[in-house]
Amino acid sequence: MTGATAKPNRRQVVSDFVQGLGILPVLLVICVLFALLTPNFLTANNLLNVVRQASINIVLAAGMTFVILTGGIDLSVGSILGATAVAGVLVSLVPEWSWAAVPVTLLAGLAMGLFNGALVAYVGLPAFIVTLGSYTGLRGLAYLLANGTTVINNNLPFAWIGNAYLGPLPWLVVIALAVVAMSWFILRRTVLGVHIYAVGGNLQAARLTGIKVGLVLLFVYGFSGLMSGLGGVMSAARLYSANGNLGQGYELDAIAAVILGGTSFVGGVGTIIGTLFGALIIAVLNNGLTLMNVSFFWQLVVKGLVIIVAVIIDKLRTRRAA
Amino acid sequence: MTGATAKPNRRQVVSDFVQGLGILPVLLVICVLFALLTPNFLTANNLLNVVRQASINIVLAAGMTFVILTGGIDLSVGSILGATAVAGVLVSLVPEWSWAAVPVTLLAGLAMGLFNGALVAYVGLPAFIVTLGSYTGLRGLAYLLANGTTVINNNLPFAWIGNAYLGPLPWLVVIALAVVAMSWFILRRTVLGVHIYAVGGNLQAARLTGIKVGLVLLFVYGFSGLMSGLGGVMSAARLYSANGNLGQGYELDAIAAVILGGTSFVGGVGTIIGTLFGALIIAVLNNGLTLMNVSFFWQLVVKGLVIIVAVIIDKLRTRRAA
Amino acid sequence: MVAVSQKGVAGGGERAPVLEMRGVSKRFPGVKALDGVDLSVYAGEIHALMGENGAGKSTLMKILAGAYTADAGEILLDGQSVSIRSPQDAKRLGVTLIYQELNLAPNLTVAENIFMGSELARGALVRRAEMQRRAGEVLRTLAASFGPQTLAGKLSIAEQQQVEIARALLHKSRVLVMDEPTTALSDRETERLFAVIRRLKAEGLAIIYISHRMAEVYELADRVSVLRDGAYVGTLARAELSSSRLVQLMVGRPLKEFYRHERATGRAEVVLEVRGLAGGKVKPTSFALRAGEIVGLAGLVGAGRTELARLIFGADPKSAGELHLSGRPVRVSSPEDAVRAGIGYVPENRKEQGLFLELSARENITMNVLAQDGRAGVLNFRALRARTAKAIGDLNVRVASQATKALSLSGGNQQKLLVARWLEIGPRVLLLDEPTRGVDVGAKGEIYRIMNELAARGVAILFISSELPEIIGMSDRVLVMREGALAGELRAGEISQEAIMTLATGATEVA
Amino acid sequence: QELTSVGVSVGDLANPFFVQIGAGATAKARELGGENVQVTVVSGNYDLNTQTSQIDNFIAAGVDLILLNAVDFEGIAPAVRRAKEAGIVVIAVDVGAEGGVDATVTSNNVQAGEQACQYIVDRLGGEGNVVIINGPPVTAVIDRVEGCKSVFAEHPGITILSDSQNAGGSRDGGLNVMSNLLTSFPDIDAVFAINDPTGIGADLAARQAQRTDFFIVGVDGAPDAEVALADENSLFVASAAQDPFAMAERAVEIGYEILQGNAPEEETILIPTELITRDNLDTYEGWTTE
Ligand SMILES: Nc1ncnc2c1ncn2[C@@H]1O[C@H](COP(=O)(O)OP(=O)(O)OP(=O)(O)O)[C@@H](O)[C@H]1O
Ligand SMILES: Nc1ncnc2c1ncn2[C@@H]1O[C@H](COP(=O)(O)OP(=O)(O)OP(=O)(O)O)[C@@H](O)[C@H]1O
Ligand SMILES: [Mg+2]
Ligand SMILES: [Mg+2]
Repeated sequence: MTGATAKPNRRQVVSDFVQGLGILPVLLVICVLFALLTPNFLTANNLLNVVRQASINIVLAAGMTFVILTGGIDLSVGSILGATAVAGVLVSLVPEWSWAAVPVTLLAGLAMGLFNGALVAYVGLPAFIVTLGSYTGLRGLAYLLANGTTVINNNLPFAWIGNAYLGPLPWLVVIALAVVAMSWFILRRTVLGVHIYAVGGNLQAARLTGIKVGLVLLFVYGFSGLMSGLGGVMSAARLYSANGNLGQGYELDAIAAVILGGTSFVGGVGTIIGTLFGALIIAVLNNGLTLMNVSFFWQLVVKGLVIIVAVIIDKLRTRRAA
Repeated sequence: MTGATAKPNRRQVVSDFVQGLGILPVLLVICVLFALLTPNFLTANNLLNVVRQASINIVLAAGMTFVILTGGIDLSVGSILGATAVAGVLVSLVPEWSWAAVPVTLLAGLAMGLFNGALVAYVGLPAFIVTLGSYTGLRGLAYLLANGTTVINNNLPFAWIGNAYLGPLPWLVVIALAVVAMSWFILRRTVLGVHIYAVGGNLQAARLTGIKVGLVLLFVYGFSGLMSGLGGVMSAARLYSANGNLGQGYELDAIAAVILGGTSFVGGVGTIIGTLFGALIIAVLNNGLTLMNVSFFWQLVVKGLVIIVAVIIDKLRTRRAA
Repeated sequence: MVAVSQKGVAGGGERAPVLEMRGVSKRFPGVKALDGVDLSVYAGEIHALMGENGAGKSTLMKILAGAYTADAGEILLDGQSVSIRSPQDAKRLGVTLIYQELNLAPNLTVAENIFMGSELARGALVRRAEMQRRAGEVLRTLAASFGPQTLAGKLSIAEQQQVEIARALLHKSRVLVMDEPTTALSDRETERLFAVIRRLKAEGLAIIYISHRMAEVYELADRVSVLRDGAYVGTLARAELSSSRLVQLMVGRPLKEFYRHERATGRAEVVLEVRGLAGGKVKPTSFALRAGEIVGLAGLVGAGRTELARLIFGADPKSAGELHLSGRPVRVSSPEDAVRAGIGYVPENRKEQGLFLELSARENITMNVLAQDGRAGVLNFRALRARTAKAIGDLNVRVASQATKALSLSGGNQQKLLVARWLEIGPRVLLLDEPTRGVDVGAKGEIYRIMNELAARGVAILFISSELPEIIGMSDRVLVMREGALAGELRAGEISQEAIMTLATGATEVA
Repeated sequence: QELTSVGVSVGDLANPFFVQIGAGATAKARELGGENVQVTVVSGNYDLNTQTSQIDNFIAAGVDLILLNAVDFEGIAPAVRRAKEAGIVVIAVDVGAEGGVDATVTSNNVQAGEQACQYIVDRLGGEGNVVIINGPPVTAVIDRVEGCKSVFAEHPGITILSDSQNAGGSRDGGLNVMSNLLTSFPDIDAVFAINDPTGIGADLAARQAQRTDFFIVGVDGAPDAEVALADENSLFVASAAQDPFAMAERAVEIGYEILQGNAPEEETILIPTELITRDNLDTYEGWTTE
């Protein structure tokens, strides 16, 4: 039994990897360039630094991968992150409730995600407009909760998440990798995963096959919200604080990671491993360009170009392979 | 002959209007609410003010409508607006070239749009990632051109665009309406327009029936770039100046206007009249909420909710009609 | 390779062929779709192209139309070697192809679809009125029941096919290729189409006609060329045509009797009873299906057969009526309910409504039973693979591996994937909507065999088809629909083409 | 003339600093004109077009007084002119504004930069490697950096390692940028952060990297900076404090006087900043809040 199932599993892991590999060569090229250009890049410390900086984006992008696989989009991740982080810190400031800060943050994220999901799945609204609405509205909520200032808890009970280590790895990194592993498992090993790909691949067929399309959609938006809440926990833990501004613009980084990682906007095609590499590319760029002391303005220009060049290379590579 | 063609023309104008009407009831409800709630809303002055404020977004959203009709997206409109506005003011500061400021701004926008279009049409890259790249890169370019500060020309030769009137109407409004009219004409009266709808409706069918899909895509992104350049002209003319920040976040407003206006992200479905109404809703909200003295944070919450409620109403309305 | 000597000279006389394809080869990743295929077609000839699913017919024609480019080979028009690298090239050279897959933009009107890519214009301006007028004319010659202003997305699949045909007719071409144009058409529309084809032939067009329906080929074709496994196996002139000969060429072996049914179902238990079901254009409809019986559902295009099936399946909202399964009332308000109740539905448009093109054959087949083998929602790959292997074997699906994407299968094999999917749930009632659409003789035979086997196991089958011979051949009873309502029922012994058409058209005599 | 309505447009309402400006303006306006005074506070989001529109909205709404925290002190000029033509009193707060404002009440941002960096120079004894963590390219930030650099320029012993990284003026950005800078520069003696959130973010980055070889100076004197200053383990040691609440109060006061026909003595009122450090923290009153 185990032997027989193990084989295709391994085969599938490998095939996923190769598929998701897509952008990996590009990531490696960028790393090699930075290693040559700045002496400090290729130190264990700095590489950890890069992954730590990528960790929140990896978590958001994992949720985003689910959503985009169904052909949707979630613009609200940054706003959910901000609102939940503020809520989390506020709860942690109430002595008798401070233990509940993390669960509350996660549940708040989940609830906001389910709100998006319900509107998409059961009211049939376009995902872009629903999440644009919550992008705007939840940002307002974040400011209101924070009352326009920064809420701070210097004794944040869950600060270890942002600052402690598990062996040599920062908890932030451990969490991000755990999220990737879990996402991979859901997408590749469970009925739900196949249904997510099916809904993204052919909504009408999924419906006519008896897949509970509504539940699948509800799940992916809920999951994305939950991941945003987790991002809120991670952010707050790292900063010992939160304000209404937190997470502004994160949605674009998350979407960029997913798309760089080869997931198609049309839905039904993509891998979580690709997303991981996509998020790493973005983090490496931010880190390497700063290490090279490239000015902020030029950083923008270079980042823009690299994003485009990365997909061109990926395109050429797959075209040749085909 | 003319009689025969004229009839369906008129019929189509009407049918377009009814289709695009979609969100109009929502716009009217919002206006009535504001009129009841704040005395200053329903004054000729303020209404002109609203339209003037909407004008730049209308122009950007018109370009965006073309792109979204083909199933694409253009995230770079705000960055193009910023970069071209800076370029325009810089040119206007060179005495012997100042006459060329407007053409240069427009052409720069067109060129940036064509750059996007070429990558989407001929390299086959996903529009989201291409324009995310230029969103980032061109923002950097805008800062670089402005050298991190504000470029100012108090004797801007084309300042009349931003401040003068044609009869009772500000030129900004005249231009916005002219753009809507021109867009309507292209989409509804020309072969190109039919091709745009065809490409958005079924890319493969368009290709197989011999439509030059590449050229159509190149056109829509070029047009969107040109409109962003026009937005740059309008912005610079209004402000007598430009800086690298200009246009930040405008893409979301433009997209929101298009989608509120009933254009589908899938492509192939939508009208420019709808986009006009969508842009007006956004402007009316901004104006009315401020007149009502709603705090900034609550404004965000209300705007988010209104966006969602507007599409829900639209959904219910069309469901009943269907 | 079967020895069939004549490469086309028969019937051609002295004339030079309008179109010649020489040594055309095409390879897709993992498949050699075409291997040195030759074909010549004369002006004023209807040339049928036949072969099993996946033989390469569509690929050859797509190369001719510029949708694909060949890896090797030459195309000559009027003896001149031409290069066709894009659909525009083909259009310029007067080659028109009606694609097997429908290529319509659902958001555009019928007229706009018909003129897509060749819009009538004055300068840059479209001439909509003129386009509508001309489109209307063509549609009338096809006896279409819809106008040029209808949105293509609102058309049924048969109607869409008529739009495709109209599109091809409007282009003045020398070579017109029709890749299975009648798969969704019922007899009346098919007759109209044939009349048009004959007229075009008389006007001197070269027409290549691809079909899996023998009867059509006998009726129309001057010559028949056959492909097998991407290779050219020969051409038969009209005089040489015989069913056994053709099948022998296509399949490489003789095929046994097609339709068999030796069932006695009159007293079997009623599995599904439909009482006063209505919704959309379907008026209150009642009938019953017994265990082990195949009931044909016939009607003209647009009669509402598909809508009736979708109502039963819960895909569309019902406005009235109820369903009883084995005598007990069941609520089926969604496909999920239907699946739970053991009702399966194979939709008529497999690409849009059935298949997950980017997913593997295994996932397509096991989509409905993923949860059954695993525990707590986790997949059990071993069981799924075993299921798939069995299904592929039972239905004789031709796939490279279980992991092959549905995308790269031929039409017939795609159809089998769908049937296989529903067999997995162990259905008590199976609604088959045009299950043999675009399926080759061999595979058709297999689908009939499967239907018979299922019936023998006690499954009640509602069999929608626009091909009267198979309805007549397969059904124990036939229900006929007209304008959204049941026009009548024909029992064994009463079933005939004439009887069906009389009920379907509402005429007192056969039209 | 009665004061019945006031419009306030600030750079970014998500920043506590600007929230305080709104609060100060509201408090003072209520005090002067009664509880029924309408005060509208809006955020320009650092976008010139947005702010211009907001001024136009104020004009349409017929406010008596506009408090303007310009996102771009030159670019806003045409809008200011329109407001003036409409007979509205315009007071620039925190940042100057062209176009003929009636008065300008501002912290001296150049001075803030000078104070902060003078402190760095003094503490380093005129020698060392410093990092400037920059922010969004707006005048207030540009002025601070300018003031800071002018001080460093007088001391050849000071080396500026980096001044081109934009941390977005937030804790989050400060943390990220500083993490990278710490990798780049193993030897840093002092950090000037363009505001307190950035500086505190930099402090967090240093803690994560376990670096204690330098100190950080910010600008604002915000409440969270006070907390950081009080913390013995923090590297955050000084901040050039301003008082946005009081500044806005002052601006409303002057505007009110102008409405009554009393022109101010001088058109520009520079409110000096005050350097707070661990040593004088106990005498610092913090930002005024009602
Ligand atoms: N785009 C493609 N990519 C990969 N393989 C393809 C593609 N198109 C066709 N094939 C393969 O090429 C072979 C020939 O397919 P083709 O569609 O030409 O068959 P056909 O004779 O038209 O069959 P049918 O009667 O089912 O329409 C098949 O094995 C098919 O799987
Ligand atoms: N999605 C739809 N929206 C509107 N009208 C539709 C839709 N689908 C089908 N119709 C209409 O219903 C009719 C076809 O109904 P249906 O498909 O049930 O008929 P049918 O008897 O199954 O015919 P066919 O041979 O096409 O399968 C057409 O006249 C078409 O205009
Ligand atoms: Mg075919
Ligand atoms: Mg049908």
